[in-house]
Amino acid sequence: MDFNDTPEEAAFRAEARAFLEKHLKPKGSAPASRDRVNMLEKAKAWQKTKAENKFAQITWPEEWGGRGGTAMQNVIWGQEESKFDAPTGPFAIGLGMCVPTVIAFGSDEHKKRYVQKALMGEEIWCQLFSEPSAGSDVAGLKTRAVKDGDEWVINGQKVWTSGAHYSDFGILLVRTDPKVPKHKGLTMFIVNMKQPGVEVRPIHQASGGREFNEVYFTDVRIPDSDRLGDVGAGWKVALVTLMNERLAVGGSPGPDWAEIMEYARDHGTLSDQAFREKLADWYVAAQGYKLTKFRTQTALSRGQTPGPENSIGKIITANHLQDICNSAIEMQDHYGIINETDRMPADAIFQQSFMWAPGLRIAGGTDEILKNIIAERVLGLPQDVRVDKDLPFDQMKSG
Amino acid sequence: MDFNDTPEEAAFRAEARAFLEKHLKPKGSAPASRDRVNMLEKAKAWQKTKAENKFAQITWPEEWGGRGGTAMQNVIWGQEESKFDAPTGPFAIGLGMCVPTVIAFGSDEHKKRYVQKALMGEEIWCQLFSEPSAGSDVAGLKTRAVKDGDEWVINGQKVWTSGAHYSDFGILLVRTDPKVPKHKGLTMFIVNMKQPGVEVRPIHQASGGREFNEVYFTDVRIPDSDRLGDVGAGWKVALVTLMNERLAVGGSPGPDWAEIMEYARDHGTLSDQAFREKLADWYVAAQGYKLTKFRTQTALSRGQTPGPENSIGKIITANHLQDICNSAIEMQDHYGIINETDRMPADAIFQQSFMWAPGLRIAGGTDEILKNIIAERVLGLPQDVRVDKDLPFDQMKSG
Amino acid sequence: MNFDFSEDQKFLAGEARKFLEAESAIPVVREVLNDDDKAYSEALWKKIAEMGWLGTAIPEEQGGLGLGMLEMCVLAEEMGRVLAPVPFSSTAYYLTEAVKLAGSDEVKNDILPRIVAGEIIGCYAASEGPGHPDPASLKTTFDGSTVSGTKIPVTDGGIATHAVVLAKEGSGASLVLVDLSGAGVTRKTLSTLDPTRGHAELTFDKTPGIRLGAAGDGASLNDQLMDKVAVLLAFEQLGGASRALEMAKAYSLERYAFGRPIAGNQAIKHKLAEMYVKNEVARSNCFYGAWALSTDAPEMPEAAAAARVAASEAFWYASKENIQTHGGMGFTWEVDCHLYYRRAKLLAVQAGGPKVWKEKLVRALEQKNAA
Amino acid sequence: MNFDFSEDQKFLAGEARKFLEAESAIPVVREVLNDDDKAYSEALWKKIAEMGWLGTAIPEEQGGLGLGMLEMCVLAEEMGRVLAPVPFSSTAYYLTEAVKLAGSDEVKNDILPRIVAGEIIGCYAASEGPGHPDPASLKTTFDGSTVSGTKIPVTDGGIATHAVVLAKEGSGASLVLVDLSGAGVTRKTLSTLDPTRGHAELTFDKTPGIRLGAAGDGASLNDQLMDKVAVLLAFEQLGGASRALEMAKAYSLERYAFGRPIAGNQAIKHKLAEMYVKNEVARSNCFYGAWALSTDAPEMPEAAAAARVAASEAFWYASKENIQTHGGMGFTWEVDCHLYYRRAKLLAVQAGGPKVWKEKLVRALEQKNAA
Repeated sequence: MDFNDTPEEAAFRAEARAFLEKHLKPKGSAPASRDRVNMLEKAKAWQKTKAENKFAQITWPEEWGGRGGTAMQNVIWGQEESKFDAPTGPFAIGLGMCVPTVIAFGSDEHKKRYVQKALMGEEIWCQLFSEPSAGSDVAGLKTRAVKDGDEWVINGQKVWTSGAHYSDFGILLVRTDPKVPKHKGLTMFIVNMKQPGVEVRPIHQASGGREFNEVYFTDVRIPDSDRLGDVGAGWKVALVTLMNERLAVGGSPGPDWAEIMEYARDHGTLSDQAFREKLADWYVAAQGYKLTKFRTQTALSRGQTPGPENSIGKIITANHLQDICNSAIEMQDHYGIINETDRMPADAIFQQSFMWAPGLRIAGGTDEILKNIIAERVLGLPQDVRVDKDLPFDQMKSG
Repeated sequence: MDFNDTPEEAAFRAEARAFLEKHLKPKGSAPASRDRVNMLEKAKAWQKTKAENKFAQITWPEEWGGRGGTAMQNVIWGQEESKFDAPTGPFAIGLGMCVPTVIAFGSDEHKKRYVQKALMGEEIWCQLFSEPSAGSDVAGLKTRAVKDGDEWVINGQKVWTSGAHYSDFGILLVRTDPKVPKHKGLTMFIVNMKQPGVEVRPIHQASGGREFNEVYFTDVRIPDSDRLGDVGAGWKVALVTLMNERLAVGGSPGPDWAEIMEYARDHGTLSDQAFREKLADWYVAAQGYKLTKFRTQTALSRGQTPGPENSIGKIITANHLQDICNSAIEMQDHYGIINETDRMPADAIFQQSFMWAPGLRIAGGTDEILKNIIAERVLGLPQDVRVDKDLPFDQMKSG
Repeated sequence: MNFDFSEDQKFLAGEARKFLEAESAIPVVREVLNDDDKAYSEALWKKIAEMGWLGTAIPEEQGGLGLGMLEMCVLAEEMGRVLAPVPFSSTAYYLTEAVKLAGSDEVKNDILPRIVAGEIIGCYAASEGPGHPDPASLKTTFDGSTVSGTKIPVTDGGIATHAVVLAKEGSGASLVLVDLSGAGVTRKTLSTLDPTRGHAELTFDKTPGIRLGAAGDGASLNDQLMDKVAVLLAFEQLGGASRALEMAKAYSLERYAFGRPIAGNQAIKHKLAEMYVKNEVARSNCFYGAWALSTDAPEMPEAAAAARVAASEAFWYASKENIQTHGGMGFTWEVDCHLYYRRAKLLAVQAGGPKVWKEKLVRALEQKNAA
Repeated sequence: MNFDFSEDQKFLAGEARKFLEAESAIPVVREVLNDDDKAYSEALWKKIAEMGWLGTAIPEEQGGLGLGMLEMCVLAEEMGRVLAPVPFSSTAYYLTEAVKLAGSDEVKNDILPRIVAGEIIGCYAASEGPGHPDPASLKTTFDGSTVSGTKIPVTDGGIATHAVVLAKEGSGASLVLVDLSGAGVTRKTLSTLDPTRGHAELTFDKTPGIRLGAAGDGASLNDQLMDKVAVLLAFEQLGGASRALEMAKAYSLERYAFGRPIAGNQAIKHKLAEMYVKNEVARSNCFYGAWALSTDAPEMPEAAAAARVAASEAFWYASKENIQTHGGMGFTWEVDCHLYYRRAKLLAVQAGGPKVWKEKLVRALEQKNAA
């Protein structure tokens, strides 16, 4: 038992690190930029540089511009890149989820047209699945596609779409047949986000920010040739997309035990035994999550498929974050209500994450859905009773 | 807002108290007796004394030997009686649940035969609903009654029956028709517990004690005239029985915040801030429960029907008890594992209740069932999906 | 046994609810939320004064209605339900109770009638930085006639006409009444987690002030004042928690997933049942606090603390799990869940956070046990 | 990255599981449970000695297998799964590690081979009453050659041949090895919450003993010993917690209510998911403890504490909610749930309860941060 790289892994890590050091500054060496427009240009440039040096998609075959590397190399790359000020955000979903779906289900024309440009950072993709009335129950979505000659006409609304406003293309899941049970009437398309009828509106979040979007489709036309998979096979395609979600390799969602311990030490409340016991619990949970990822990486490093243990991640981290921020604010007492970065201890990170934490408990699967997933997929317990299982979609109750 | 009796309530309380002082010793004035046989005789004698003085069943009409009193008088009686060493246990279920069912559904002959004798403490009743495979789902019970001339022949097993070994009669819920959905095939009977074919076996509980019983029925014959309600109407009858469960009026299930606070003070751990915060939480919960009962009593005192607020009781107290006992044991560290009354602080009450608490979280409705009840009956949320709703009982899956 | 509000008090609650649902509906709250320059709803505040509510617990000789603290509790719960964006607590709890508790007759006769008339807005200025203010180590000083120092944050500090200031005087502490139109007052608006209520930093530079009570009695008076305020804030929290449960219930019944209302899932049912249990525990403890408050009972310290602890926990849980029940919708600015989440946090840390009140509670239990 | 047991260690785990499921099945546990005069299963103990397990982490020069602590962790988890009613921890963790840590060569050469041979049963005697024993205020004394005082409770104290005693020596504390066949030893059997393991009160009256390590080093040696023991006990707890989850899962799948397995209810599904999360957190922290233990890493204090805290919480939750999942059946003597509930409590308070280890953990974090 050790935490060392194998010789091969160490060599790859050194190579990755040398490349990163050549092109980027280590994290924290300069203040984070808040310039959104420039950020996009920088991200495109960085993506191009990575692609030209075969660091863009570690596990993709070389045929598609990847490195043909191992899953473990991908983890190592993620670890190293995350130590630098790398502007990767805009490409995470497109290259992580959308383009692999195009590769899996698209025609040769699709692949020629889209893959290389995405890899080189020239085009950005978004994923259009969730709808206002279809969140946990994604397959209950209502956006309609009606065939009209060689084209489909799309009407409806998507929601919580990251990066919709700067994306060039999207993969779009729509309902093509409302007369069959909900999972069976869905179809997946490639959609050009810059065409008429596509309207992107930022969502004003409860936390105040506007990182996500609503996307409205009004009589948007998509040629049948931009279909991914068969008509009615959209759910199968979507499952492949969702399975391609990258293995999370770090990136704490906000302040953790170390930050609140530092705050408590600086403000003289570290001697409070009640706080100390909570701190121990937070440490144990955070370590539990971090070390569980090491177990997953060990499986990857041994060339094995990781077990289900990684599924505990977001249930722990999201609730944890809410609890830590709440505790920090309560320790600050009345003063803790102030939400100004320049006045507050730790630049008000506890306050800001306090407002973000409720979203983290919902995004990408609510606590409740994640527990259901652990119960069903990891422990093998029965699914919930599904009253809508065999019901045609248009006879389903929807409130 | 005050905690005072109305003049009428005060007068009744004084009358009750005078009667109690005349016949019993205040609690704690003598060590509790562990003599089970004698206990039963004492209980019968006390019941007779109460009945002769119209204190046996406060709210029953005088016609049945009651006092014709108010629900609030019943609460006051319960409060006062609980301050004395009153041996009431063996009659709680019979007079609280079984005999009222006989009064509601029995024939005139039944009422003449059974009510007076029960009230006078001459005969004891038990309630026979739960079965090994029908706990939370009582209506899923399997004990069969088959008609044979003017009699029914009973075969099956009941479980968790309090007092079965000293009971003379029981009310027995059985399945008379397995071809209809489960709620519709049940019938209620009066059963003589002393007849051949009725076998009572004590259950060895996880806590070590043997307070409950299994009851086996082998070809037990019951005349059709001892049926309560129509054939197939047993579930309706059972609901009346269950609604007659007495309003809980005190009786803490074990050590509470005061006991653990006393322990902590005596052993120098009251200064631990983590303990202090837990103590505050326990106090708030215990007060919350106690004061909620005061709200219920207020409604009774005003002649109103209490709201649903009392339903929070056992969810709070059972988990609370487990948590307090666990904390007390952990404060005692390795020493806390010792389970000897003469060696341990507080006569090992924390250890003993630690083993009892898991049972309290199950008996009379599990935590999960109680939350369902609050959700459905108090908040009006939908019932769980019932896959067995319309299914004939004999086609139901039962594992 | 009479452990409930009276019919008259329940009637008042009903009337207050009708009024507030009409006059302090969410659009009124959002006007303050969305306008950084707005620290309260002036229109609502004016109407509340016209209703006479500000004089609820002020004696008739000072122009009040001469009702009692139970009526204040009833109003507090209703204000909490609708997140009323007005300086009601600052004026009718903190300032009014401080003056009633320790003001001279002259001060009472000056201040209380003007509170009733809606001419005065109060605020309470104790905090000076992170952590609960300790009367023994305050930096703000009172020299017998003027106050100097900085208080941050002060709820409603930007709009208040008068402040109750906790200041150091000699080796002790005093509660000082400061007319904020006096010399040497600087106000800076603060951004907080709850933008539906105004907050400011107040700096005093030899600002004239009148001591409430005797010199050095500040710590004890402040404790008494906090006990009273705690019960009233607990009722506001209870109102907010009750409303959050109602919102979660209503949404879970109308939101469908997998072909039926999400309210049919045990995960949601049990979550809402937990909310209900916490809310009932809070309500019962609040009632006890109200009883102690209205009767000046010796049980006041533990009753106030228990009400505060229970209500803080109930509102915290209900407000966060209300968002969770709403799913993605609950995390949008347009849906009201976050307003309750924000207010829950503000009310939890005002007048001392849960840790402060748990410690007060245990101390009270220790003293009772020792006595 | 190599954060897992090796193939050899996993093979050992598999073999151990097969052996223990055959030889230490529940009837073996219940023999000890139901017989007050039985403090352990002698037959099982003999077989375990024959398997060589007692020498797993004992060097070959003293007759052991010369494997490492990782192999001990693997065995500990398997012992925990089956609630093995033998003095394995007392002998192979406490006594063996104390002797390895601080025994002279003479002591090592005397004791360790006899442990391997199954001739010696160990025990650890520190507690003297309610609360965690503080090396600075022990009542049991060591005068350089004899021990006097009373230790209560001592796990396996009734059957042990040798005890590791924490005693006061001068102004400090020492760890003392006592041969229990020596003069002045009195043993009294104790009833405990876990009757599947024997417990006794041991009284020493000038009983000869040999100090382990230098005079007064006892507190520090005891800390080091507890860190090692904590990791091994954590693996036992992890084994118990894993088994409790398996039991809950199996029962919930076979128990029908309302026409389907209770495992289909979200209340049960989410309860078991919580168990799984806690167990995985415990497993990962235990692995880290095993790594630190096997490499003598400087991170040992926080790694041991985190493993212990996580595993105590996991076993507590799993054991109590396993009963709850079983409903009424889970509260019967015949069903095994209560055995895990009892063992969970014993393992949680042995070698210091959760509060003790949380404090150790935070102290370790403070020191690391200060360094």
